[in-house]
Parts: sequence; structure tokens; C-alpha cells
Amino acid sequence: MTALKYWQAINRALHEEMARDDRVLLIGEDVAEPGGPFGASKGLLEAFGAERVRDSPISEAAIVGTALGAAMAGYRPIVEVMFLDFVTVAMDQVVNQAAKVSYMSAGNFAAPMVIRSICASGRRTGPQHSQNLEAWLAHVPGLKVVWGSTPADARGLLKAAIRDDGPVYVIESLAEWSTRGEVPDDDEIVPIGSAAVRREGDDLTLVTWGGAAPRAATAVEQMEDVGVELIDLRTISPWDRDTVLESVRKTGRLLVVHDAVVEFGVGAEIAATVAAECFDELRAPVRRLGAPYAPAPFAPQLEAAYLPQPEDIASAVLETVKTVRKAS
Amino acid sequence: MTALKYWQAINRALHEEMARDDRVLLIGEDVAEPGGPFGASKGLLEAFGAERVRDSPISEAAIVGTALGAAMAGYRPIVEVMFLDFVTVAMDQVVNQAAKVSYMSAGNFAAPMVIRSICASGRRTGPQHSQNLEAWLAHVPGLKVVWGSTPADARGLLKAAIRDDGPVYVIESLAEWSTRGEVPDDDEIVPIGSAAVRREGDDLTLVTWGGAAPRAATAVEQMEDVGVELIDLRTISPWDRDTVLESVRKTGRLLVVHDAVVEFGVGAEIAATVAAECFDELRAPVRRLGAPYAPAPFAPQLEAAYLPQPEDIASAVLETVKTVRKAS
Amino acid sequence: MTIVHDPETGIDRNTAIDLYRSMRTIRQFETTAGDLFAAGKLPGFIHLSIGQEAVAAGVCAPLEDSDYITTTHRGHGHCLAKGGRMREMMGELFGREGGYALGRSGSMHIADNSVGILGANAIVGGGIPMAVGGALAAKLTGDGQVSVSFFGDGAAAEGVLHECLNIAALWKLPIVFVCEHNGYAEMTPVSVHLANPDVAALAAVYGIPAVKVNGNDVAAVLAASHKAVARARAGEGPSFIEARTNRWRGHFEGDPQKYRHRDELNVMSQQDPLKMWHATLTSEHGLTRDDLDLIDAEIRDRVLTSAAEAEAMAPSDPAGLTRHVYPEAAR
Amino acid sequence: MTIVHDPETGIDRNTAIDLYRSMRTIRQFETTAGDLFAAGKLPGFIHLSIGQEAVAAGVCAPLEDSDYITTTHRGHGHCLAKGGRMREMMGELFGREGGYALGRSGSMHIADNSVGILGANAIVGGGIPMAVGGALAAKLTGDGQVSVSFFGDGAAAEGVLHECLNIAALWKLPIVFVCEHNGYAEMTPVSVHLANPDVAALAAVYGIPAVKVNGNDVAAVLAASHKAVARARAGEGPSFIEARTNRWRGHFEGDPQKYRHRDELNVMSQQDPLKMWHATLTSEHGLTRDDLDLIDAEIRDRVLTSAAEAEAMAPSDPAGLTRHVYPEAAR
Ligand SMILES: Cc1ncc(C[n+]2csc(CCOP(=O)(O)OP(=O)(O)O)c2C)c(N)n1
Ligand SMILES: Cc1ncc(C[n+]2csc(CCOP(=O)(O)OP(=O)(O)O)c2C)c(N)n1
Ligand SMILES: [Mg+2]
Ligand SMILES: [Mg+2]
Repeated sequence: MTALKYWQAINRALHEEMARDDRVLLIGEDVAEPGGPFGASKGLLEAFGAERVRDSPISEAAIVGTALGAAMAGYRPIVEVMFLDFVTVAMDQVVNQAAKVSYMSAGNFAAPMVIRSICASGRRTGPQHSQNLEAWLAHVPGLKVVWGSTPADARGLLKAAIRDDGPVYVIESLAEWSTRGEVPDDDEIVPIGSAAVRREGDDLTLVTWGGAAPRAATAVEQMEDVGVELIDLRTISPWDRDTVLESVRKTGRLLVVHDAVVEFGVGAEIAATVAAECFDELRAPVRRLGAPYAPAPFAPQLEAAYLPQPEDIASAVLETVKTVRKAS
Repeated sequence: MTALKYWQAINRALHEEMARDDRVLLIGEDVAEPGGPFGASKGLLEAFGAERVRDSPISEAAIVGTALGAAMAGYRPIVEVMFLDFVTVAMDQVVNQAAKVSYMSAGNFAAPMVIRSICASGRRTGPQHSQNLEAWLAHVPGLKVVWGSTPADARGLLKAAIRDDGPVYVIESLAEWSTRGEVPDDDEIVPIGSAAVRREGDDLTLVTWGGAAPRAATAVEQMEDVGVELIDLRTISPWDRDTVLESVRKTGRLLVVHDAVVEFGVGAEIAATVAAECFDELRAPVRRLGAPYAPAPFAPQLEAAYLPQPEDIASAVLETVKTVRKAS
Repeated sequence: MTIVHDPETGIDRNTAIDLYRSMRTIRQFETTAGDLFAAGKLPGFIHLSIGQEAVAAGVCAPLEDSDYITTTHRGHGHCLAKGGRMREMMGELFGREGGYALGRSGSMHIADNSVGILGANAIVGGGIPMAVGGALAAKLTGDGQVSVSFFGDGAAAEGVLHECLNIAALWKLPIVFVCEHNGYAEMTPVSVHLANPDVAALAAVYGIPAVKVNGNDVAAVLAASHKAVARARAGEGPSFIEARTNRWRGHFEGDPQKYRHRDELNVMSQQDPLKMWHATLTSEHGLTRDDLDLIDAEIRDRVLTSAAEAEAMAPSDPAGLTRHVYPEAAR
Repeated sequence: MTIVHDPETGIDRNTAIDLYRSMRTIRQFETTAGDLFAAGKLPGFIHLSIGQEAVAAGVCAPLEDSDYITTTHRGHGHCLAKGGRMREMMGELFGREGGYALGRSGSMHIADNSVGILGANAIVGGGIPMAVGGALAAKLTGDGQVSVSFFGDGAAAEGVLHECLNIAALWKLPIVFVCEHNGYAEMTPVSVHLANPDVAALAAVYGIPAVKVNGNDVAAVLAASHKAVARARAGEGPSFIEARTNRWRGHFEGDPQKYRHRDELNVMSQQDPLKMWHATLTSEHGLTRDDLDLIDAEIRDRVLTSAAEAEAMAPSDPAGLTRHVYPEAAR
């Protein structure tokens, strides 16, 4: 184990995978010569050369599609769409093209490619740079979506994504960029589709991921008398139903916490599934905590009010645990 | 009342609103001279002239943004993004720009505009022309989303959308294009945010909309011994929570039926909300029926298997009604 | 079909016949598909390339199986010229289990890895970046492969084309952009959708060698393609070909074409690429009308047989509906 | 500030002073913002336009309040030159309730209906279509309004610009496209992101009159803007101005700029638009160094006062967090 910052863990994964497999390429704005807009691709140009590590123009649709074509032709490109908000200019290539290539060709082609984006939620970047859009991506058949909240997971999931034979969207938290954590020294990957149970408990299952996960962990750390089972989903699609359902069967209560707007967010899928599958075991209504129905605001005190804070999470836990089903 | 085909009802709404308010414009591919790719804008060029009715190049991002700028400058443009799948090339303008203008300017600007798209699901148009993407749009704060399943609703919702002061995404069903229905002769609108209870019943609440609504209606028509309360949502965001919750409080059972992929679809939001709000009243697990996790296939028998058919809906109703909560 | 064509010495007899066969095959395929559609046998929409055969045949003639193409909703011709298998194509149009994609994708999504067809595409402009990616792969691999992207004049208004031109020029990629300029985007004429109908100029501004050719003259198309492909194989970067041609049919089958002037069809029939090449074959390559009738009959037979075989295929099996959403095996 | 400028007769004294004031205001605003950021008082990212003042001042000089502009992440200067209120802008940078948008939008999203600022934009290229829409509205209304879109060289690689050029040319819209070519897209130099750094050529291909000007020479910018705006007002259609200029600071404040050559800054300081115009004012318009020092001091005072007032504003109130998601009242 080595203690690395979040961005260093990403950087290490990129180095390791590009060294392991020379079909792996990196394409994006500022990724080569500048070493990444926030440093995540430092040293890659020097190590792997200008053919494999490419600075691109500001042309997200074209570079995602270029990565796709190269993937169909046998390479394993990683393309960086700097902030998650910018995927809006490349959605056709992500959704209509990359995600459907395997299906539309009945398996004759595959698209082993990774799209990486930062989510800058919590860093005061304003309404067009702070969106949590994972629900859109998860709604797209054929596209896997992962989001590590710790340095180890950021590395392990990125490695798994690069090795996956289909397109994987990898989201990274700018708010955690400099957070340090222990990262394994071996070649370990974090398998796509497996959640991490960060803490066990009997009273309530708290499911979270990405930017909200560290705040949820903070909230839970301080709680002594409530047994919260804290699950970091890590993969949003396909999500780890078994782990979540098993936990709720034990605790009888579910709270989903995410930074995206509540309405039509990923929390809805999890809550709806749990409500259906654990109907008889649920001791309290499924509950979701997320951003209110509004674009992400800029000012610190607004952004703090917008995103679920540890206090908000703690209150939601306590309120949910208090709830009991009325006698029916 | 006059019996009109679905497309004629849309055409009438466009004529009526353009005559009522000369700030209303129509912009899109093939909308002017050709009268719309499928006829919905017939006669508008002749009636309102080439300044207000404009054929555009195939540049969806630019035309949505053009409509937005014109809206901010005091007009009320309608922009046609031909098939819903094509919004993928214009998502930035829809989501980052139009939907946020009012919020980001703290109300200094508004974007009174309409975006219209056909959903061609059920018409054998294949994986890139048949997507039901309403969940994405609904997840965007500031954007309203409506989808009429009958000629009267298609007209009434479009009229309401044109009169709304914010951006409204109007989806239209190509599969219903030639379906006839009674359309009011007066200037009636269908208010945004209000669902239609198509049939009352005590055993189960069936919530549906858009392309699935006619098939759900067929399924329910044939059921004699089960009291299905059939709700056509009509507005997907903001959806009519009151009507749905009130109904489920009565029936104790919820089935949501839509043509989109189940995972992370709009059904999840409705099911999760109902599961939370009607926790004590639910007599059976909330249930969702939709397309399987796959792109929309082309061949008739595949598409038929992909979309919920009346038989599938009927079985889901029956199975749900059979379910009883275990003694707890 | 790989043709080594030296524009200095002209087109040899075999090449000339191959080009004719390629065009005739497309014409016959499209005509048959149109008939089947009119007979209510093909579901969905189909878009035919009748009148545009010389572009597909001429551009693809210098390509190898290992070269890539991407194409559009109007892509049957390009796929055939690139070596796509007619039977599987027909099967896909019918929506049959024996189609290229088990019937799940239809006319607008033909793809075949074995002959480098990265895919037809139902999103205008959507396939162009994929071809850039094929070219990037080709460049990295260094085996002289080439990537070709076909698109229409309508796609020239989609921003993504311009992004791709810039990238291809910057990275000196082995790609040939081919704009089939048929004067329409659906029902909208080019004067209404392009401020500058001179599409080649849009590419030239990036420093990409760009030519305009008579897209009904297969020899002219081949000459341009030959040069562009050679340039790409030599590592000298992208080229652009604007081929002016005619769309004889409606945008899709069933389009009543009210927007068209009466005499347009007359003009078009005088520019029939098949008739023109037929004349060249008889006047310059010593073929007789009978020789060509024989070829026509043989091709007609092959297409009709494929269509009959496709029609007889089992319908797509819903049991396989969710297969290949994720790729099934590591590659 | 509306300036009627006749390039034949040159710039009169008052106009010359106004241009200086406009540039100086921007320089001072940006410098102060940079200082505040360095002091940890401004949240998020800010992008300064120091070195580029002549473009904002020169382009906006011929504009009326009723004309529209859209701008970018680097848009403070354009907003100030178009009449944006400094205090509300500062309030927005601080994230205060008294900011233009109640602090909810920040530095990259200044908008003001009263002076035609349709908005700064944090999506590269994202504001350009909005300006086209403003121009369409202007054309329909027929009062001679003009719409101007500012964007950088980096945006020239986004497809949406090309879509907009085509539409503006087709529809003969009263719009002026202004590319602030400062040689960088973030940390990437133009040679790496544009195959043809001659951005004006990308517009000329659509038949749009396109000029390249020294963006550090406010008189040259004004001359180009004057002509383009007059053309638009006269209903003659779009124009394009490529203004070559320099970004003195990093992409954002805090950018260590390792990618920059040492002597770049030296070269830039020799092209300082303020210094250059200062010289013109003293040599050609009879102003003294003291006259200008006085102006500088007055502006400095105004900016620092605005900043102090903004800092003293109440923080944004979370109670209003979800207001204006939908517009509140019919317009
Ligand atoms: C992004 C997108 N917008 C619109 C359409 C609808 N559409 C299909 S074909 C077409 C016209 C294409 O014209 P062109 O590129 O000239 O090709 P042609 O049909 O003439 O071969 C349009 C607008 C689409 N498929 N994709
Ligand atoms: C669609 C999109 N892609 C990428 C970015 C990140 N980004 C912000 S500014 C910038 C560079 C812009 O360069 P240019 O247009 O030349 O403007 P300048 O910063 O030089 O003023 C980039 C890549 C963005 N904001 N939006
Ligand atoms: Mg065309
Ligand atoms: Mg720049």
C-alpha cells in the first residue's frame, strides 16, 4: 500500500495500463503536453509518446467518436471529456454510437473504450460545471458507469474500465482531487458492478457514491447509536443489486444519498428497486436525499445548501430510523 | 369537437398559436416549404410567411440555441428537433443553456420556447430513431416535458407549452400519427402538470404516458373483473404527484408502464415516490413495466417483444393485483 | 475488388467491367429493395441511392478489405461496393435472424468487420468521427490502411464534420472524406441549407486537398479516389472529394416528392451513371450490348436470389433480444 | 457608450478618451479581481482578460444598449464594455446576494437584459447560437439592432460555431462574430488545436466578410467593428472579425503556466493595448500623462469601491436557492 492523492491514483492507473497494453491510447484537451488540465495525465506523454497520448482541439463530439472508431479498429482508447457537463456536446457519440455498436452489429464490433470526466460539484464552479449527470448515462443500455470516491477505487475502477470490452464512462471527483488514501501496490482492479460496504450496521442501509460518499462517511462516523450500513456503490450501471438488496433485507431501511437533483436521479432506480424487491422487509419508507430541483449554484453557502451535507445526511438517517410502519 | 388525426391536431395547434401571437416562430428541418417531415407544419409557411416559419440546415445544436436567443430577445420560438434521438447533438443547448437561463440570470431573462420532437418508437425505425429519452429531459431542472398520447392532448399540451414562459420539451408519438380523436373546437389548453384519469378503478393504479398509453388503454379495456385506475401522465416533468398519490392511496397498488428502458427510467421516479409517500397504503410492491435493458431493435417481432404490449400489461396488472403483503 | 488504377494510362478493360458490375449491382439491389418496400415486405424506412452508384463504385474501387468505411442512412451502395454480403444485407432489410445484425438494426445500420464496414449510421454526421478513429488506428498500426467516410451535403451543416476536418488535418490522418452532394437534405434543397454549396471549399480551408468531381462519371470519381487513397497510404494525410450527383428517388421510399420540379427527373436520367458507363464500355472497351445484357441478367439474378433467400429466412428471434448489449467475449 | 466613428476622418478626441477609459476599466477590474482571488476572497475559478482589453472596448464602442452580446468564461471585459454594472459583477464574483444573479452563477455567467448582455457562458462555443438567436430577433423586429458574439480561438474547433456561421450567412442575420485569438485554448497552443490558425478564413468560406485585425490596437478593432456593425444595421448580413491578441495571465488564476516560453511575456508587454493607446492619446490627441493618470486614479477608485461594496454585501441567501428555476412571471 502507498498513500496517494486521488489524482495521483488516477495518474498511476493510466501509467500502469498504458504500460501493460500498448493498444491503450489517451486523447483529450490538454492531456498530453500540459499533463492534464488538473494533472491526472502527468508524465504520460514522456513515457508513451505523442502517438499514444494526444492533445485534442475542443471538439468533444469528434474526439469521443474518434476514440470509438479506434476502439472498433482494435485499440483501447481513453478519451477525456474534461468536465461531465461537457458530455452534452458529445451525447450522440456516447449514446447513439459507442453504447450501441456491439448491439447494432450483433457483436461483430465492440467498443473497448473509456470516457473520463471530472465532476466538479462542490468546487464552486457554477451551474455549467457542477452537474451530476450519472442518471443519464446509466439509462443508456450498453454503457457502464463507474465513479470511485477514494484514491484506491478511482485507480481500481479506471483499470477495470480500460480492460472492459465495452464502453465505460468513468467519473472522477474534483472535490476529492487532493484527498490522500492508501492504494494497493499490486495490479489489483476494482471489478465493475461491485459495491463496497464501507461499514456494517443493522438499522439502516445508506447507499451513496461519488461526490456524496465522503460526506456520507463523515455523517456516519459520528453516529454512535445507529447501526448504519454504508454502501459506496462505485459502479452506477450495472449497479450491485445483490449487495444493496441483501443489506436492506437485513436493515429494513434504505436511504440513498447523491449530489444529483433528486427528481429522476439514480436514487429513484435504487429506491424503486428496493421498494419492490424488499417490500415485505422494509420497516420504513425508502428515502432519497439529493440536490433540490434547481441548477447547481455557485456561491459557497448556496452550494453547501444545495449538496447534502453530513448534518443533512445524519438527520435523514435519524428520521428514517425513527419511522415505523403503521399497523396495517 | 372535431375528429382530427394526431398530426392534424398538432398542425391545428401550430396554426392557432401562430395566429394568436405573432411572436411565435417555427424553426426546423423541412418545416416550412415541405410542411414538416411528416406534415405537422403544413400550411404554416403560406399563412405566416418565411420570416416566421423557417427551414433550417441540419444543425440541431445551432437551431435550438438560435431559438433560445430569440426567446431571450422577446420572441416565442418553436424549434423542431425532428426525432427525439437527435436531441443528443443539441443537449448542451437544451440543458446547459435553455433550461438554465432563467435561473442563472436570477429571472432577468426567460426562455419562452418550445422544442418539439417525434418519438418513433413502434414504427420500426431502428436503434437510433426509436429512443424514449424523456427521463433525461425530466432530470433537468427548469425544463418541462410533456407528451400527449391523443390528438386532443397533443394539441392542448402544445398550446400550453407555447404559452409557457419557460422552455418546454414537447414529445409527439409517430406511432399515433394517423390516429383520429375528438379535439375541442375552442381555444382550450391542457394545463402542464395535470394528468388525465382515463378510467377509474379501485384495485390498481396504472400510470403511463406517450407511446405506451394507447397500448395500456387497450389492455385495460379488456379487463372486466379488475378495477384499474388508468392515469395518462401527459406531463412528465413536473408530473402530477397529487393525482397519482391520491389514486394509489385508494387502490393500494401501482404499476407504471412506459416504452423507455426500465432501468433509470421515469418509472423509477414515480415508483420511488409512491413507495415513499404511500408506504402504509401499499398493498403490493410498486411495479414497473418497460423495455428491457437493450437498444431499441428494428425487426417488427423484436420491436413488439421490446415494447410493453397489451398482453404484457394485462399480465402485470393481474400479477400485481394478486400480490398481498405478507403478515409482518 | 481492388483496382490499381493509373490515371495516366486510363482504366483497363477489366477494371472498367468491374466498375460496371459494381454500379449495376447497386442499382439492382436498390431497385429490388424499392420493389420489396412498395410491396409492403420491408418494415420501417428505406433510403435508396439510385442515381448515385458511381460514387460508391468509384470511391471503393481502390480500397482493400482491411480499409475502413463509414456511411449513412443512404448507405446500401457503399456497403455493397466495399464488399458487404448482399444476402445478409437483404436479411437485415427484411428484419430476419439471418440478417447482418439478426434483424435488430435494419437498413441504416449495416456493419461488417470482415470487410471494414464500420457502419452505416442513422444520425446525420454521426459516422464521420468513427472514420477519423479508423484512420487514427490505421496511422498507429502503420500498415497503410485507409479510412473513408461517406456523407451527404446535408451533413455539411452538422458541426461535427468541421471538427473532424480540423482533427484529420492536424493529425495528418489517412482518411478520405467523401461528400455525396445530391442537392437535397430530405425535402430541403441545398440553396436553403448551405450558404456555400461548394462543400469542397469547407475542407480546403483546413489545408485538406479537396476536389469537386462529376459524381455521375465513375471514371472521374475513381481518379479522385485513387489519388486520395494513394496520398493517405503514403502517410500524407487527409483528402476530400465532393461528388456532385443526383438522388433519383424521394428522400425515403414513399416520399411523394411534391417539392421537386417536374423536369428534374428528365435532367437526372440524362446523367445516369450506368448509361454513361455503358456507353464508354461499348465505345472504348469493345464490349457489346449483349455482353452487358448478360452481366445485367446475372446480377439481377443474384440480387433476386438474395432477396428471395432473405425473405425465406426465419424472422428475428425475440429470445436474443438482449444479447450483445455488452460485448460477449474479450477480443 | 455609443460612438459614431468614421474611419475616413479618424477617431475624435472624446472617442479616443472613451476608448481609453473602457480599456482602463477592464484592466483595473481584472487586476483587482486577480488580487482578490489571490487573497482567497473569490470562490471557484476566474479567467482574466488582461491584455485583451482592446477587443472588448473596440468592438463594443459602436453598440447601443439595445444591441446584444454573448461572451465566454473570459467575459468580464466584454460585459463591462457593453455597460454591465461593475458592482453587480463584483457581487457575482464574490458570490453575494447583491450580485447580478444573487451569487448563484459566478464569474462565467454575467447577464443583463437592460444592456443586452445575453450572457457569458462556461461552455466553449455555447453562447454563439444564442447570439444568432438575438440576431434573428433583431432581424424580425427590424429596428436595426445588432448581435455580437465573442469567443476564443479554442471555440473555432467546436462544431457549433460552423453551424452558426452557415445559418447566419444563409439568413443574412445582423450578427458580428468576434474571435479573440489569443493563441491558446487553456494550456494548448493554437498550433496544436487548429489546423488552420487563420480563423477568419473559416468564416470567409461561407461568404461572410471576414477580417483579421491587430487586437491590441483599439483603433483597428474599432474600425473593423464599426464597419461590421454598420453592415449589420443596414440589413446586409453577418461579418466576422478575428482579433489577434494576447492572454497575459494563465488560463485561470492560479495556472502555473509551465507550458509558456519565458520571453512570451516580454513580447506581450510590448503589445500592451493600454500603453499603445496611452501613447496615441498623448502624441495625437494632446492629452498629458497627468490627464491620463487622473483617469486611471478615478477608475481605480471606482473599481476598488465596487469591490469593497461587493465584499460587504450579504452572502447569498440559501432561502432563495430554488427561485427562478421556472420564470416567475409572464413577460
Ligand atoms: C442528427 C440528425 N438530424 C436529422 C436527421 C434526419 N435526417 C435523416 S437524412 C436527412 C437528410 C440528410 O441529407 P444528406 O446529408 O444530404 O444525405 P442524403 O439523404 O441526401 O443522402 C435528415 C435531415 C438525422 N437522421 N440525424
Ligand atoms: C465544451 C467545453 N469544452 C471544454 C471546456 C473547458 N475549457 C474552458 S475554457 C477552454 C479553452 C478555451 O479557449 P479559447 O476559446 O481560445 O478561449 P480563451 O480561454 O483563450 O479565452 C476550455 C477547453 C469548456 N468549458 N466547454
Ligand atoms: Mg443530400
Ligand atoms: Mg484562446
